[in-house]
Amino acid sequence: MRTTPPRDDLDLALTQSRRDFASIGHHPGRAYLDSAATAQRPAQVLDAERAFVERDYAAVHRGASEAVGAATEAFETARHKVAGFVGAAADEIVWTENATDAINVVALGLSDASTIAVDSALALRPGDEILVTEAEHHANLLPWQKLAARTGAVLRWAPVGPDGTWSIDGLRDAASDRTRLIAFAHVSNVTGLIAPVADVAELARSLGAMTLLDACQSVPHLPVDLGALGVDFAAFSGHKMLGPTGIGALYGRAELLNALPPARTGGSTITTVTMTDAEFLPAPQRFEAGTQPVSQAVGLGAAVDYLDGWGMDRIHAHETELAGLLTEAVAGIPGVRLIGPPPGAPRAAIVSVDVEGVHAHDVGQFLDSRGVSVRVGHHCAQPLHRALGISASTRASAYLYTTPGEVDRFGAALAEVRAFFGADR
Amino acid sequence: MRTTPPRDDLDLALTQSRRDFASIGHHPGRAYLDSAATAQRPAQVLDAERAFVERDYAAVHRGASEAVGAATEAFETARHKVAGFVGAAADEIVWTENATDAINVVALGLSDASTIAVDSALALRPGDEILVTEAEHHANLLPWQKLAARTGAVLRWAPVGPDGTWSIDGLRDAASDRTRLIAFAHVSNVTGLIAPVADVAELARSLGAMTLLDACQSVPHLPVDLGALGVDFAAFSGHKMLGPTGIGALYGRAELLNALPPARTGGSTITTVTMTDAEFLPAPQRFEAGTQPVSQAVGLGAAVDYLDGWGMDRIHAHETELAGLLTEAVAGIPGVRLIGPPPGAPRAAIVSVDVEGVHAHDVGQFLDSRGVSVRVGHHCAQPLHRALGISASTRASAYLYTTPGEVDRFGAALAEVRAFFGADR
Amino acid sequence: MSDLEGLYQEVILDHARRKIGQGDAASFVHQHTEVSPTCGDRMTIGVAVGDDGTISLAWEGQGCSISTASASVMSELLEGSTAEHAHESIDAFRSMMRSRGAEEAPEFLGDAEVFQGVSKYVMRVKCAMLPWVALEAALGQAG
Amino acid sequence: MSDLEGLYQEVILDHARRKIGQGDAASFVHQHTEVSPTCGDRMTIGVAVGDDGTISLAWEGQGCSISTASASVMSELLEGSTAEHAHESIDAFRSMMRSRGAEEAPEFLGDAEVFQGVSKYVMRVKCAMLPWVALEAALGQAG
Ligand SMILES: Cc1ncc(COP(=O)(O)O)c(C=O)c1O
Ligand SMILES: Cc1ncc(COP(=O)(O)O)c(C=O)c1O
Repeated sequence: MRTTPPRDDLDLALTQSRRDFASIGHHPGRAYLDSAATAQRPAQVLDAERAFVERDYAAVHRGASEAVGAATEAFETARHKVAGFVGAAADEIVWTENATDAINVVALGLSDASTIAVDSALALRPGDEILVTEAEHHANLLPWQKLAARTGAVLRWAPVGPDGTWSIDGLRDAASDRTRLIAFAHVSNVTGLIAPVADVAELARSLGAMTLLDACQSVPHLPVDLGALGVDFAAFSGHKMLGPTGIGALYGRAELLNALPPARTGGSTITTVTMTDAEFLPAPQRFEAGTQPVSQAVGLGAAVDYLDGWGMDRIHAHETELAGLLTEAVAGIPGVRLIGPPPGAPRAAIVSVDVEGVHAHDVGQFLDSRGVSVRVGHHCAQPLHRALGISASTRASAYLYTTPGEVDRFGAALAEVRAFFGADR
Repeated sequence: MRTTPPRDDLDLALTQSRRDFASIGHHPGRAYLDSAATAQRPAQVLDAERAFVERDYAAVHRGASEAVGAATEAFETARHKVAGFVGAAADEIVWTENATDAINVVALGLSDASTIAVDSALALRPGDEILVTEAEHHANLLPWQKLAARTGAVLRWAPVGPDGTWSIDGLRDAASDRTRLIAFAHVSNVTGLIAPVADVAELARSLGAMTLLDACQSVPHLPVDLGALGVDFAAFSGHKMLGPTGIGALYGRAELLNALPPARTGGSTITTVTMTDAEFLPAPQRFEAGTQPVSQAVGLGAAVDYLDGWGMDRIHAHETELAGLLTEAVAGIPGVRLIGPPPGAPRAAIVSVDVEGVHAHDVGQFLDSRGVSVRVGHHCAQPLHRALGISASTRASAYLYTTPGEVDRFGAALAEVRAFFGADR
Repeated sequence: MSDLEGLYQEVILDHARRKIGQGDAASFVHQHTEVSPTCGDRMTIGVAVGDDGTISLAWEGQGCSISTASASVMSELLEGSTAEHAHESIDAFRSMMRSRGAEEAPEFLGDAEVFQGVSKYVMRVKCAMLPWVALEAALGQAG
Repeated sequence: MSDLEGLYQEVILDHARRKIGQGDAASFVHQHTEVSPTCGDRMTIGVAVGDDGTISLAWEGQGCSISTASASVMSELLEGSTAEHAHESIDAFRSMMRSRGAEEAPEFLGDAEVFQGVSKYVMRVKCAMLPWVALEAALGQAG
């Protein structure tokens, strides 16, 4: 079904890091191929968070005690680490609940800039356009639908082709001189497509539009330098990069963040408050309302240390090979259609398929019974699936701890699915 | 300076639970009197979260694999526990980033209900009134200022008296037949005042107004039955009740939650999405956009088990005694002014003071040097402090692990402050 | 019997193919569409209540083998029964599906008893419930 | 010397009482108000640059002993100096305050050297910086 893979090139040291992940050891019979949904956490991350909670935990940025000082320092050190990891300055990183929240901070901020702010340069006017692609995750679509509804702006999109990918030409065709913002995923969570970020950033510049990069599937897997990419905003999540749930980050160019009104308000965001009015601190504090995910930030800092320890280049090379194995494994199976770039083309280690005659839920259930844990459903990308003429698909995704053997098991089990459900007759 | 306290009544078993809190053991010379800002986490909470991450962690409510099933179950079990803890049904509890976020979910939802929803019964019209008190935490003030700005509604408030407390009469005077919402703290984080919730709920009913209870300082410390209290919405935070940072909860009556538009949108909140439109799930899912604080929910569930293990009645009785010791300790010191209800009056174990001639930062620093960790500043309540004629105060607050000896040390150190800074001359 | 075969019993795979009751739901007086949030599948149930209090129904939509088989089994079981009996059956089915394999089906659920195996798979319970929930809502309209 | 006495050195407590330079900041051409977010304290610095390039200044506002002493020390040090020297001093003071006790003050900072002890207390660094940051902004307006 598939030829012997070039396993020699795979970085086996990386997959040996499996030992750091207790959850992998806990399920020896299971191949966890759902890291694009959420990654497992290594002991180093869990230990760092726990040590912090047991030694240095206290309120952050509130009060002046020694305890507060130690906690605040740990919290801000984590911000520096994460900022450095993505090529940003520390005050360009805002903590959020998750990547979805980060995108909403921008969408809600632009709503307020358009409706209640006085003379904001960021205001959208009726007829202005927000540009996305048909392949976006709901997290990078619904907030823009709401922004459009609140401001009278119009949503436009680059369509996807029969394989589910969009092109820069398609994006250009959908753009106009009313385009104010282009929001797009760096790496698609369904097709594995890697977007031509530089081209999009240039298109945006030529139109005077802002850009927002959904970096959920790139920051954990590739070396990403947001400053060098030239995007205005970016969003990513801790839990997809070996860190805790409950924390994500918004990146924004300092000048834009400081111009964006905070739509979610509360303690620690202000300098002066009266009963009727408030003055807000500069970014990032103006957006960090209430007690922040403090120990989660420390955990995310440790995750970044862990990733840096291996090196993002190395992780990316490993996953590129796994991506090759995954597409090969899938390509040979009759009745299984590969979504996204064809075998051999660049892609992330995210491979979704449609199995002829078998619903994705049933495919997933069968794979589960063979110890292969994949994701089934629309992966929060209904418009993309609709364009492909299906409601759901089956997705396997890899991370640094994924082994070629796991990919083998996925391929072998997938090859049996149609026979089990009688779809091969 | 202070009479011998009735220590015999204090539940020493409770303070013996100190052993469960590694951070307390880690700082043997420190009295941690800042639990109103954030509480320490017992081993039981840390262990539960870690066990979950090491065994059952996976995506939640996305996909259909066995791994997803186990994680989803743990996550929803936590919701049931927290709901039961506050007298709510599970689908009346929405996870949020913190209490601040919970209040913003309501404020932003009412904004959308007023501006982009069609014919929403929850819409506020220009001239409608939002009623708060002058003692509110910024988290329960700023979101309403924004709501007012977005809708043309007007913010009204009950003023505080010379001790920083407000009265139901003051609230009644500030109310009108345009009052649409009354938002107030169950327990003030500065004065320790316990609000007459039943009276406020009745006032609201008589006006046809909604109520939102900021339960940040009550749910961790008193038995609270939100259903029985008859409020419409309530907000509280995990980190103040022995749980993790990064998680909070919004309570809302099911019927109201289902009528409230989700302002923050993304994955897992929807049934059907097209490029231009989305249909949302019922509450709580409609508000839980993106990957939730999953392991933090499990941790919070364990915190609730821990609190239930001791019993909230018992914890409350313990803290009521500590509140007495705290006010007594403070009352006898010359030049130290007690904020909030007078000694002997009901209050939570939160005691703030103004030290004549010494700035709160300096008071806190002195106490710190004596191993007493308190909170100094405006405690996110600038309007309250302004009404008291000060910019900042010094606050000591207790929890189940606080001992009478710690209160003694606080009192003894506080009595020395003015002499050190030469303010007694 | 392996886990997988406990879930996908012959009766289920068979019903998933036969699709009893699949038809023009839109032509019925009362209709309700239910959506499965994970996969986005929609199922519409149409129902009519005759003068004698018995119901006739049809369903429409795509789904996995569990939801399709469930719709088929349900149609076979409830076509021609009274609305009251339909409500009882929906309640009994829900109760079984929530039991995580602990609860046996009452006799009157007939072939629907095979879904007891599905109730152990928390993430598939919604699939099996889809047609029953839709029928409940459609019957609700009928009053 | 205890920790506390390292922080609250006699020079600091003394300046906190003497409040050199406290005055009518509002009467100066250039003014800037800086707010301390934890305690909400505001400090306004007024500054004027003479024809000879030297500055005169005054400050107004309430604060803790650290920020008050810092304003007093700063006023004593910089009243009558050139704007350029003031900028150098602000930079040197900031650098020392960020050093967490590691960096000694250059001689030209005079009494301001006592704030080296404050730099070990991360949460108080902002207090000490308050007047210097405000002066920097006010000088910025002077161009
Ligand atoms: C009364 C009150 N309301 C709201 C908050 C905000 O809580 P959080 O910071 O957890 O969002 C706090 C705590 O800071 C509080 O004490
Ligand atoms: C491309 C993409 N965007 C956004 C998200 C949302 O991330 P989160 O759920 O962590 O907010 C995801 C993951 O689900 C994703 O893959």
